[in-house]
Amino acid sequence: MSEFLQHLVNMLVLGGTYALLGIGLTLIFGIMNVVNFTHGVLYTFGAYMMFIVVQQLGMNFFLALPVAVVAGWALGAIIELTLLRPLRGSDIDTTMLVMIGAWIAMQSGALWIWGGVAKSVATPFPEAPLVIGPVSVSWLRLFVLAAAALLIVATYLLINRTKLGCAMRATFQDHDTASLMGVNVDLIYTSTFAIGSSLAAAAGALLGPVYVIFPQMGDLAAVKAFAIVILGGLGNITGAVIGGFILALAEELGAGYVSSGYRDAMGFLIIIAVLIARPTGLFARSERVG
Amino acid sequence: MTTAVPALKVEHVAIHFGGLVALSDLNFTVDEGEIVSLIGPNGAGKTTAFNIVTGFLAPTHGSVSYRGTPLDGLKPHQIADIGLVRTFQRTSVFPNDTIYDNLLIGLHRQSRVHLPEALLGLPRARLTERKVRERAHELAEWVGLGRRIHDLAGSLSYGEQRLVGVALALAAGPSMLLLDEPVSGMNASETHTFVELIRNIRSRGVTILLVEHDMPMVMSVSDRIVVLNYGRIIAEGPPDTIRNDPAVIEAYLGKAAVHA
Amino acid sequence: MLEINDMVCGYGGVAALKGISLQVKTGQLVALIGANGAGKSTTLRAISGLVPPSSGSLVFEGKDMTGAKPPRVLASGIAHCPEGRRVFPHMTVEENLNMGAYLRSDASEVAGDRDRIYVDFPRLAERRQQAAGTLSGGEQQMLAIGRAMMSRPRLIMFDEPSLGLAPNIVEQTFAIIRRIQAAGTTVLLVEQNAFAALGMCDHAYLLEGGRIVLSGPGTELIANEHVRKAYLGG
Amino acid sequence: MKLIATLVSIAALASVPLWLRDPYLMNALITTGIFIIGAMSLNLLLGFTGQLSLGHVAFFGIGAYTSALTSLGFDIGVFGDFHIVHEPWPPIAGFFLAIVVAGLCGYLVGRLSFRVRGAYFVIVTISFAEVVRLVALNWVELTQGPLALNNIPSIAIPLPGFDELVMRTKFHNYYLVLAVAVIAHVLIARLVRSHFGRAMRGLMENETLAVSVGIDVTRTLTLAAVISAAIAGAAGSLYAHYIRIIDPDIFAFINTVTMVIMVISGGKGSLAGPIVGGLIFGLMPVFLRPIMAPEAQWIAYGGVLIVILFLLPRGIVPSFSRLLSKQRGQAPAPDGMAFAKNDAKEPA
Amino acid sequence: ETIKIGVNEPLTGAFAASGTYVVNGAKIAAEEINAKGGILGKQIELVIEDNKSNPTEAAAVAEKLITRDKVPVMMGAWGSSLTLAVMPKLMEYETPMVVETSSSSKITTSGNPYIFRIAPPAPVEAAAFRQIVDKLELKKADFLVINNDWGRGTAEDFSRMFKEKGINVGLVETMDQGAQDMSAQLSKIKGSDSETLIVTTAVDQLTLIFKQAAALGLKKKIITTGGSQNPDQIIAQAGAAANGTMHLTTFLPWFPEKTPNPKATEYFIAEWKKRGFDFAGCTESFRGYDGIRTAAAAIEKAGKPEAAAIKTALWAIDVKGLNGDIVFKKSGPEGKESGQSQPNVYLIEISDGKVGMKSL
Ligand SMILES: Nc1ncnc2c1ncn2[C@@H]1O[C@H](COP(=O)(O)OP(=O)(O)OP(=O)(O)O)[C@@H](O)[C@H]1O
Ligand SMILES: Nc1ncnc2c1ncn2[C@@H]1O[C@H](COP(=O)(O)OP(=O)(O)OP(=O)(O)O)[C@@H](O)[C@H]1O
Ligand SMILES: [Mg+2]
Ligand SMILES: [Mg+2]
Repeated sequence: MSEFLQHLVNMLVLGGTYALLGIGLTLIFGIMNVVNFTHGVLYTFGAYMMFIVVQQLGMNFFLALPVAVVAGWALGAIIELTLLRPLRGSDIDTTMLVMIGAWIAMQSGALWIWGGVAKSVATPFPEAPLVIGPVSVSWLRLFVLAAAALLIVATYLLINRTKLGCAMRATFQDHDTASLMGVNVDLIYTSTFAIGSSLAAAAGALLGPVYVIFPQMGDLAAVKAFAIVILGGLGNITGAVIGGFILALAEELGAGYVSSGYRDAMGFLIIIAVLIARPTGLFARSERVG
Repeated sequence: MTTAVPALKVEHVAIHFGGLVALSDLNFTVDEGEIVSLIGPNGAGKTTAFNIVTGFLAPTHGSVSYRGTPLDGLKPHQIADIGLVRTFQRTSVFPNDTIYDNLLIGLHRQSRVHLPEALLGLPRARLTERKVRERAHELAEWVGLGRRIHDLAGSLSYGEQRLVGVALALAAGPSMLLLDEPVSGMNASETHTFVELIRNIRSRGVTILLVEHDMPMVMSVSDRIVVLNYGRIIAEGPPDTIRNDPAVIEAYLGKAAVHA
Repeated sequence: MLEINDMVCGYGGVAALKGISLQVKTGQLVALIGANGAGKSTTLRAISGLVPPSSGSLVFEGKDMTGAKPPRVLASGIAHCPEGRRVFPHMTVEENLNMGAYLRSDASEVAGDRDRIYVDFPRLAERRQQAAGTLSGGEQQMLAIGRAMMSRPRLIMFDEPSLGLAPNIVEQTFAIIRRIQAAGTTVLLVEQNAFAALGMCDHAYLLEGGRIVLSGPGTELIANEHVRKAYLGG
Repeated sequence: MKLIATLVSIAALASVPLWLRDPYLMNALITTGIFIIGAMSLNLLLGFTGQLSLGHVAFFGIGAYTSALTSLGFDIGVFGDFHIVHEPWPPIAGFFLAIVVAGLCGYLVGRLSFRVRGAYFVIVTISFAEVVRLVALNWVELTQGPLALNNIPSIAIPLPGFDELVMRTKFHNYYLVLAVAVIAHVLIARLVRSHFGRAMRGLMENETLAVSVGIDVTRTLTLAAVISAAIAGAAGSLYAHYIRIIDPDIFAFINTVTMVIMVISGGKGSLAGPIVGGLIFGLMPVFLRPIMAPEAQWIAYGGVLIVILFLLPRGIVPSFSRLLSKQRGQAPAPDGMAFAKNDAKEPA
Repeated sequence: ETIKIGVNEPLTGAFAASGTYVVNGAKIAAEEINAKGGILGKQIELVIEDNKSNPTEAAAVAEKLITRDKVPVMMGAWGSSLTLAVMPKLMEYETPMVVETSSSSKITTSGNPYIFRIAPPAPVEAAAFRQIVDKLELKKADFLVINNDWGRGTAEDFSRMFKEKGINVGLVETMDQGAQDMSAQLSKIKGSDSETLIVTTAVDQLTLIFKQAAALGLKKKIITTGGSQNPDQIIAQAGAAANGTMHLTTFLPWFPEKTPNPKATEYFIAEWKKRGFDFAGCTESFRGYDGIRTAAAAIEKAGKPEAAAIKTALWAIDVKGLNGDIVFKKSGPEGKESGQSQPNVYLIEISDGKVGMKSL
């Protein structure tokens, strides 16, 4: 029983980080329809930003977080302006491949700059965990969970409650018509990609200190993010959050009660099962024919 | 002209989307060789009825049969195989292919050969290929797009794409054709030509179910009209009766249309 | 108010408009008719900036708008209700209408205008929270018309507004168009229902193969032999 | 015209071992050739049905494992004492079994693709590949897991009347790969030019419409998936018998990405696309290796990829053939923007 | 005119960090040898190629080194699957290779006479551990190992040895090579009744495991194996969470005086620091240093830079390596034996953020 409780708590903490990974990608993949292979790199970038700002420049941990987020935002904007804008209107596979190219190049760039040896970031949180009965959890992870929740809510409100969010959705549903409504679609493209990127960087900045930081750290994160976004249904923020927790639950229980070798397999099997039952994710958009 | 053998039978069909009842207890038949129009206000459920007949939606209640075969549970392509082919209210083409290739895709049912024949390029496969290619040219000429046959369908104007849509449906070789607002986006003269086209198709023995808001056209071409409102039939009969039905005028035609 | 001079434009090298000149005077209702593929929609797209002209000029209220992007065109007072509905499929009816007022910041008046549209098209009022993509064709058309009116333009362009509408709604839509004209909005109308369009317009242009071949008051065009034959079906 | 070009290219490729004496380059050509066969099979799915399989390496790997296990034999226990024992078979049998088994897996995934499309299909395929990888990793008794299967024998072709021809040298393997590639190419070409191919295109562009003219989605997609997977399986078998060791890393995502790069850069939906893209991106590392630092090689690789797509967004082959047809004065195919794009996928 | 030695290591991809360490160690060895006048009167030249952490590339690199650069002997290729992929090429071109890191027992047992390994495979490590295990008073141990040949091999060989020693074996959990979150496995282990946890994986995952174990309040004796732990990095990154952990290592850069060849160790560490590398990297890089010195010694003994002669000479060398005498013993099927040397194994303990020899 106490083991089960511990698994549940782990699931909550892990699910929060998965959800955070998912929402940034929902913006870019779900709403913009760009198969964004640079998402993992931006996650890595956010983590290295923390490393630089905290370990090398000696700044305060809490100040470093916004710095990493802003840097991610800027890098995202640059990627959109230089790589995606010239290919506007090309099909999704072409932009996907450009993103693959950028992923390969940027990841190797990180290896070149920082080397392959993992880095870590010191945090102001106590090392001793919070212990409640049979369950313990680290303070740092609780902080990450809280920060993730905050970012998720903010993103949700941005997309669903603001005019900018409305314009974003409109632009990617029909970009000509959106421009007829007076939307500056160029600006929307850049800012959506930048916001999605800054969320990825935020995830990296928060999780980098939890784990360790190395050039390929984003790969696994990106695969999980893609899975989460799809699990929840494209472009659906609530879906991405729930998808994140479902994946975390599948992995925890898979590792805990089936076999740790098949831990990730459990996650993927859940995804296959969900998609067979609901081919457009948990929160499908309503569609019609004719 | 009509042989009074029911081809399509729609019995007690109902469907709802969430709380919204789109069709309730719909009953009508279309006889072999007949032209029947389904009209009614926007959102009355006409396209939804098409979707149910052609297998794109499963009704909550009721059943549909064609020439005695129940269509329940059949997939859209199986229904097309039986000979029921539809067009779409929205323009619907294969945008990145030429008109010619569009029609070749449409001719799928006529071009079927076995996989090994196709892979080995056997004579029967070649002969079939030649035949469908000829047919594609014929069809393009027929809808008046012969000159543009090598243009991408996606680059055509709205009205031209609608013509391609009809040609595609014909390519599938239907015994019954369901047309969803075929002349929307055409002017009166083009509509006129199109009416001739429909009569022509019918004279080859194809049964037609038509959804259209162009009243002059509907009145001139239909043998019978079924009127829907809020998912129910409110009137049914020959054009002259419908034209003067007060309920239809109230719900649908409006005052001006009485003169049409 | 709007003046186009010798406008040429096209898609990927093929000219769809081969030198078009037309004028729309303030307060007028001007109709544009022509066969499928004549270039009517392209003309409207060129005005609203969706397709850039390769030559020619466009002047609106004395300002040169040649080559302006759609948001600037809209901001200067021209709204475009595009062909084929083009509603935002995954947004609700209400959100679609709000998008029409994207450039406006007077929230309370926007709400008022929206209610006005719900009164005009009660069908939409019943469907406020439905995803626009699941509306029926005619319902989407109503939404597109309403959405275009939400920006309170000084010139509004309709591309085949009657498309897919039931006869009584067509009637009502034309009444609305006349009403907004009467309220001072200039209208540029593309219609396949040439009879109706010519009957209600102040001035009309006939397009064929990317060129204007005839222009004059609506009544004059109705009487024209060629127009009768080719466009009015009689 | 096209036929002559094809024959000339094949003759040119066939002559390579006769004059190329550099084993390192030969090795690169052979491994590239194997990946090109994989890319060709991916192109059948991506380019002609529009379904992007980002788990395509699963079929490749399944082919490799099937072939390796057939020729090495195995002994697995089921239900306690009961054992399934397989004695080694000739590798050529493994090759054909690889095709069959991969094809069967293609059938499974194809049936799935009947339900999911687009991005959802992408994730199902990634998940499938991951699950297969994890099975290969954890089912140690059968696959040796991470301990790898090594000492895989070379393919030997029995020649009636002679001894068998053992494909041990690069010379042999080159022709073996070339022959399989040509057969795969011809099969795919015939398929996509038949009405099956048109049905695939129809589904790719506008599924609702395609279905309404009588095209059977499940059958068409399953057929494409089976043939595609079978060809990928053949490529995997060639890989196993050439490299002679496989471990679960064969399922690595980067291997799929390599195939995707080959297909899209060369031009998806064009028969020559994966070959051209494959030769460029398969051989580029060989030429980059001597001139720059390892990290820089990857940066250059990614950079070249981006530049090619900037210049030729449709991929190399389609962009050039467009250029050619323009020069010959044919009307260029305009971009279907306007309403067309809206109609393809979105609801009414 | 130089004598070439091929180096086939992962410099990009998943194993980039380790491969780079090994290459740096190799460079120190080459410079040292050259500074002393080289071998056979010639300077040696390392031809270093990146195998991209990818078996196909590792085989291609071997092909290039042998046929283009004409190296008579190679060192490589770090990971077991990389090395296994290279092995057919060694047979094809009859060129020997010194295997500096890979631990899979298959490498020396599958009948490839061109393989000479200086790294200890799991059975060797288990045998070394056997000598001291009694003093640790273990009763029941769980395993958490990386899911590859190395981790699985370790779990197998150590379990066998434990059972022989009457120590119970509890859970055997695995983790994927790239996995970052091991909380699920650790939670399960936390709930078991073992008092000891044996962990086998690379340094990054060890760091994560210690941190996550601390966060879960897991209080067990943790012993790591494999010799790639890099304790300094662990101390730097895991902080207090590393205290009390024990590690089986093959090299003792902290206590040069306790190594078999103190002078060489001191020299190596001095060079390493001089080049500005992280001290933490020593525990991996020394393998590259030893590997190149082994190859050089064989060339010297052979008297000519030719593959066949070097292969024969490798059987006859006796090099004082940083972690013991490098002498190859026969391993694998008769007539086709590979060479395997037996390095020393030590147990160290981290306490108060410092590395100490475990006093037994
Ligand atoms: N998938 C769906 N989800 C929700 N509501 C739907 C869906 N499909 C149709 N409806 C609703 O059902 C009603 C009937 O729609 P349908 O398209 O059949 O109308 P129609 O008679 O064809 O109208 P029109 O003449 O405007 O084309 C409409 O009110 C529409 O909003
Ligand atoms: N996106 C496009 N790409 C290429 N050519 C196009 C595109 N859109 C329209 N065209 C071409 O431009 C010409 C004019 O088209 P336009 O849409 O303006 O016609 P229209 O008069 O509005 O016709 P309709 O009444 O059918 O809507 C047509 O020949 C059409 O084929
Ligand atoms: Mg309808
Ligand atoms: Mg038009």
